[in-house]
Amino acid sequence: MMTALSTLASSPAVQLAATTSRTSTGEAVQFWVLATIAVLGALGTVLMKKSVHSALSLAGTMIVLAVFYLAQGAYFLGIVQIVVYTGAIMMLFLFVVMLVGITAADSLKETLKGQRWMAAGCGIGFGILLIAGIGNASLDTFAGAGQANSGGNVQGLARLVFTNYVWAFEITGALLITAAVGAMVLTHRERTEERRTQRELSEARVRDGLQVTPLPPPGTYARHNAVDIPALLPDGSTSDLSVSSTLRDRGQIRDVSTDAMRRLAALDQSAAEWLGRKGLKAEDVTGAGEIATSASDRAEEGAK
Amino acid sequence: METLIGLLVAAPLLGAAVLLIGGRRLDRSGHLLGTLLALVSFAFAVVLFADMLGKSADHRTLTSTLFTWVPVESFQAQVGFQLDQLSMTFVLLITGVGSLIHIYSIGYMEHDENRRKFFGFLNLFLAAMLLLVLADNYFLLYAGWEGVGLASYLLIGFWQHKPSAATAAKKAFLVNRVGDIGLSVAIMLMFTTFGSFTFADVLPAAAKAGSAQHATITGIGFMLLLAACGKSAQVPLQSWLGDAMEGPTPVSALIHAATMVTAGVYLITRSGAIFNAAPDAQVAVVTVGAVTLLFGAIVGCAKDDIKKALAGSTMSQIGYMIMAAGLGPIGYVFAIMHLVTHGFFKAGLFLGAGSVMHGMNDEVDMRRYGGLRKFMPITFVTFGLGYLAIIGFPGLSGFFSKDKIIEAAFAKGGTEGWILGGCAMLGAAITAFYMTRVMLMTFFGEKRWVPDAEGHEPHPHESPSVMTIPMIILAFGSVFAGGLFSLNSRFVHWLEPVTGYSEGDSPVSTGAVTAGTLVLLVVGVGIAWLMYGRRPVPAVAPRGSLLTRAARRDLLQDDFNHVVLVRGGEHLTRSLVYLDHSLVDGVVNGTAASVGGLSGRLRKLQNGYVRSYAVSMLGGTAVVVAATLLMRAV
Amino acid sequence: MADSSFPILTVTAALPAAGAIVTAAVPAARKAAARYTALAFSLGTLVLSLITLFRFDPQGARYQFTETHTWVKSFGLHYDLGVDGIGAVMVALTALLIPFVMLAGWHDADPLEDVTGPNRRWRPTQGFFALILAVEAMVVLSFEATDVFLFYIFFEAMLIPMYFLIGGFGDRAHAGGEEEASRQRSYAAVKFLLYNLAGGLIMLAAVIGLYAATAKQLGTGTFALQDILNARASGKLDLATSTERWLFLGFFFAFAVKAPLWPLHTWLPNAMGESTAPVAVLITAVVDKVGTFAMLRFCLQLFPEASKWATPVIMVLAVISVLYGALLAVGQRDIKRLIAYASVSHFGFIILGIFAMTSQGQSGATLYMVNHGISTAALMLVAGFLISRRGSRLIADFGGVQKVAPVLAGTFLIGGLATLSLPGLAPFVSEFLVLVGAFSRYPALGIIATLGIVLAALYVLVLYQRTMTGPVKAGVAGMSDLKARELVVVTPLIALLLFLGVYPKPVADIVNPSVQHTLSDVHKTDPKPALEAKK
Amino acid sequence: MNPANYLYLAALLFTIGAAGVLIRRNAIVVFMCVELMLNACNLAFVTFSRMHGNLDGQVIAFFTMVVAAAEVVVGLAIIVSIFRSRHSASVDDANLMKL
Repeated sequence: MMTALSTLASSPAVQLAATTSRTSTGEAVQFWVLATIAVLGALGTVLMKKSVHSALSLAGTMIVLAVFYLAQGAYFLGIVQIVVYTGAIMMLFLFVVMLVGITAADSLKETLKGQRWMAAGCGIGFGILLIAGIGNASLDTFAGAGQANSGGNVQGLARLVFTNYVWAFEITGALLITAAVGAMVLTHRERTEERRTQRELSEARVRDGLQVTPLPPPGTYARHNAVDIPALLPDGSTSDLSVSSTLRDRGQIRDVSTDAMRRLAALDQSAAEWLGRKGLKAEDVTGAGEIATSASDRAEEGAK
Repeated sequence: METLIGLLVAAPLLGAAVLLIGGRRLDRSGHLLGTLLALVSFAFAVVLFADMLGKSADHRTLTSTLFTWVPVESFQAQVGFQLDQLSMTFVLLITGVGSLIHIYSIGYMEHDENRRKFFGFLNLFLAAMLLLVLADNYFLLYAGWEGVGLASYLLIGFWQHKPSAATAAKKAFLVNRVGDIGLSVAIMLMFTTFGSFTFADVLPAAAKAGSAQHATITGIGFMLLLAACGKSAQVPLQSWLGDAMEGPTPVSALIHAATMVTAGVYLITRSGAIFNAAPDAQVAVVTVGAVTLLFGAIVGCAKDDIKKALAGSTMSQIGYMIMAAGLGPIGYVFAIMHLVTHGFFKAGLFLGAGSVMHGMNDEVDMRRYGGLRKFMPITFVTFGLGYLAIIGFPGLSGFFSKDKIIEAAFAKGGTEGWILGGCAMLGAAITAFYMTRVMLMTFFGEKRWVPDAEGHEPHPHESPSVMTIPMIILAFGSVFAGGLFSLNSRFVHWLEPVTGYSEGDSPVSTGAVTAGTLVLLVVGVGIAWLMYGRRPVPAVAPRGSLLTRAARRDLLQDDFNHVVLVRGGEHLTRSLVYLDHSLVDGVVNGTAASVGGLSGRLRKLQNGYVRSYAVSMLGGTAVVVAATLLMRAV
Repeated sequence: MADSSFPILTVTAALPAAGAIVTAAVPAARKAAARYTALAFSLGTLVLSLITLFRFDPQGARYQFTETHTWVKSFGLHYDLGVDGIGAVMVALTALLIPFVMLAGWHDADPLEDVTGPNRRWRPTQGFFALILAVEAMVVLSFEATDVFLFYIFFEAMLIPMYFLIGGFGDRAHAGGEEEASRQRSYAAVKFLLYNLAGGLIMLAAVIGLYAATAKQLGTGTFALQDILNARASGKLDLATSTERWLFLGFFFAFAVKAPLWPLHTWLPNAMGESTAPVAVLITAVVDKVGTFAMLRFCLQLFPEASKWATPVIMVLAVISVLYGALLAVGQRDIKRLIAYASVSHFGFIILGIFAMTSQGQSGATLYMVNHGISTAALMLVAGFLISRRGSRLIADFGGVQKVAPVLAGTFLIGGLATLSLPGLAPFVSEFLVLVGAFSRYPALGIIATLGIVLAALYVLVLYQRTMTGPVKAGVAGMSDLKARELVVVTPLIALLLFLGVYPKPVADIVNPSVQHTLSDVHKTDPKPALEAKK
Repeated sequence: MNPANYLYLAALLFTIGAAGVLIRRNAIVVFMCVELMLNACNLAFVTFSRMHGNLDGQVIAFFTMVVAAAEVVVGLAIIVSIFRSRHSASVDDANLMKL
């Protein structure tokens, strides 16, 4: 990677970045294009409903910034931006999002009265102030990163970090370690009570009058053993307990109790047309009970 | 010798300390110790007196400075004594009469369980009074001045279980405090004017002060007069003296007749130089004196309580002294002379009254006496001699001293002189009247006493010798003192170096004054005899004329005080208490409440939602940025 | 001047602070141990303060036993200690009174047998004595601090222990019963806290303003009194008139609340009325003195011109305090509130003396601080004994005490006579000096203030008459006379009153030079008599 | 083009991020917005370093990244633990700051 950086340092992009007073058109174009993306990404971060999307758009903005760093001759930072930020930190974010899952907080509906207007007012006002501040600062001429990066950007940074800023550097190291320890302390959960044994669990189940026996397995029809088909109880009704709770919540239980009869009705239909006598109508057939009655009167018809 | 002066004060002070701190274990011997120390002090006084007589008239002043009391830059108050003829006179009077009354009290207070305390207070009084007359500066004098006030407070209220006594004591102290304002302001004026308040500095300076300081010195004079009024029970601050009779009789005799109440006279005489330099103040002084001598006399006529009658007479006699002192150099000497003689006979009279009460189960209403001369002859004789002395019977003390004052009053000259002289003579007549009245109602006529509340028939009897002997001695004093002093005007020469003396030229001859006085005297006695001697005295007081009724109520002065000062003061304090709670406190609490409300409203902003806090943070940041930008812009 | 090697001032302040910690650490069961520990520490402090007082050289440097350490360099914050004559005397007074306060409150903090339920254990002895020691430490430090900010810290910090002493250990002798009592207590405590905090915050603003001014003109800002004074003297620091006046007002307001000056006095009667007698003494005799002391040390020294500018108004307010406090004292029905209003009147005198700007006035005011401390302590503590015997604070509930408890009545009378400043007792000297000082500048005010002595006599004697004299009231009969411990408390105070009343010279000699320094700070000299007559 | 545009872009991104922090209730998204703000700052730093022609700006940006990493780690840990205890990642539910 160092070598890559050193090659970058000697590439025309550097000369381009090192030119004073005005940047090259190429950089300008690059800026305008990428800046738009960055702003869009930022807006996305703020406005996306799902936090996953926010995270992704933020990652986009960061990558754009990384490019800007590179363009301005901060090669090391550019790479670090991509590796550390976009690579590590954003992934951390995504992990947490996954861990926390969807919460009510994700809705963009404002609950605090006047919060949004205040926020907008303050934000815009602040932005205007900042931009005004930058505006009336005289920034026409600037010395490029050229001679700063002569001798290599990384080496230059290293020299500074290990000479002028060594103290801050050490402190930062300490900070990082503390942070790591802190994170562990915060997230580590102490098991407060003894793990409950099989026996205790079953006793509890009996005590609370819950289902003592194992739950029925799904798909107990001869032709189906799909997980989304509930088991049939002796009285012919279905037991939702036999289907996994997720499917239950999604309402994805397939009820197959009636289509057997429907198929029988269709058979009758065809038989009737064939024998030319009136039989059952498919729409009459609704449940097992009616099947029984229709079967009985068909039986008496058979007795005549 | 100088050290003796200090010891003079120290002896009774020691007594007071020992008796008051010693506690119950001294109950048996306390009174003896107190009396002993009083006598010791008297002995010192006599020694000093002898020593002083040995010196020439101009070198008789002794001074001794013990230590610096209050040293603050130019304000240097020394504890220093100055013993000159004037102080000497007082010292002798105080210690002498004081010792006698100590002895008398041994008998009088025999049955009181707090006798030790009583003697402690008496000693305390002696010490304070001696301090007053021996001080060589006004500041130390002020200490003694308040000290005697304290002693009088303690002794008037000695029977504290009697609410009337406690009230009277409080009243006495308060009225005296009003006078003390005068003294303290006078001292401040002296300090700011002369940068000092010692007699040695102030008096000469006042004497030779230019017209520039005239107003100031007049002011000092008035302030000193106010002080004198308070202490000497002069109008308008006389109201406390009558009530002060709540105290045990020896106290009335010593403090409220012989010594303390004359402190005002001492103050004015001592400050003669100032008053000489302030004629307006002198006019005020003589006016006060004249008014009081009539006031007291009139009050004395109406009282049926023997002690209150005597109190009125005291007031009036001190009025004479104050008036004399106000006359300037012509009067100072005679003021003091009358003070001394009065000290004798008035103390004698009070002790007599005490002896009468002693024999009558502490009955004070003269309408319950009568014909006592048969039961208590010694008391009768001594009281009678005192009576003759005070009405100015020729040849007795009162005659010499009072006549001189009347002459001096005339000698003041002009209409003023006539008015004053007239008042003085009128006062003499009234004195003769009310004293005769007291005499007749008490010792003559037939007995009028009745069983008291518990049904004890009083058995009048002569007092024990421990009480009668002092009375006899005082009687001697009241008979001969005056003559002794006036013999080739010895007293004048004695005091002249201190107070100064000038023969006034009287418009009327001495003989005429004497004659006139005697005539009035006879008239007064005659009227009294007609009213109380010839026909029996009614056992219950008749309603009497308007004046009589007013006089019984101290000429309505107390009512005035009550309505104006007491009621008014109560209302003032009540309203102030209310205001302090509602207004001063209310304002503050009100602001507090409003602030509380505001903060309550502000607290709504703190809704606990992180994001609204974040908004305010961002807003704040925006403001800061804006501020910085503006700063850069300008 | 004494050798500065041994930091005696720091030790004087640190000892009670350590004592507070040690006392608080005594196990709860060992109440007696806690008491004696606290007492021992306070006595040690007393010894140290007396050593300071005796080794103080009046003719020597203005501030002695000085200690200087930079605390926060960037803010010009110093740990500067030092005492002038006034400071030394005040420290001694504080250290002197604390042991008596403790002895008087010996059992105030014991658990109450008659109280059950939540209030059963609401006054732990340890806490009581620890808090008293904490107050002592802070007061002593604020008397010693010569750095404005350091002073401010302790000036404010002492509110906290006082708050708990008032609110937590209040007087239970209340007409309204325990609930009412605790309600009143907390009200008084909060009022005390709010008033003084308000004053303190305004002062803080002024302190910062002063710092800003120094920072602006000297380059480096400082809080050190000495630096500021030197800078002013050398002309390097020259406050604009308006600035100086605002800063002065900021400081003065805080001190006027603390010292209570009319109309900022209303917290005092509540605080003194609701707290136990020893705590009341702590408030009026120790803590409030910091206010008047600070007027002398900070207001006058830092802002001489502004002080002179404000003098007329302050003098008038002081005279109002004198009369107003006295009149309200006359109108009180509650013994302790009466004494509190009397204190308001006395603080009026003190402030009168300070701003009279004469030697007599200011020496008098300083002596007054000492004497008022002692006399009020005597009166209030005896009143406390009286109240604890009767279980009531209402004057109307007493009567004829002198019959059953003569010694108690006697000491009470002496305390009262001291309060009405009778010659021969200490307060007289100071009061007269104050009056002379005020009179020599403002004769009219001086005379009006003199009326105060009559009113003082009125309220003291009325109090004595109603409580002590007359027939013995029902609740009073069988009242016991002073016990040994109580005598140990009262006797020395009375002895001191007598001694300082007859021979105040030792104290005056220590105070006078410092007063001269202060006067020279404000460029004032005593008015010359119109007709110098001194030989 | 004037490289100051990078700064404008940074300002814009920063503002958007700030607004996001204020608007979104999902703690995770709020965190992302914070990251966005940090990145905007980094961009500004890098641009500054380019303008001044020295690498200090980049060093600071580097430190920012490190700190950001630490912050994210701890922050996400907190979020997870909060989620465990109150089954919500909404910042509004955590209004424990209220008295």
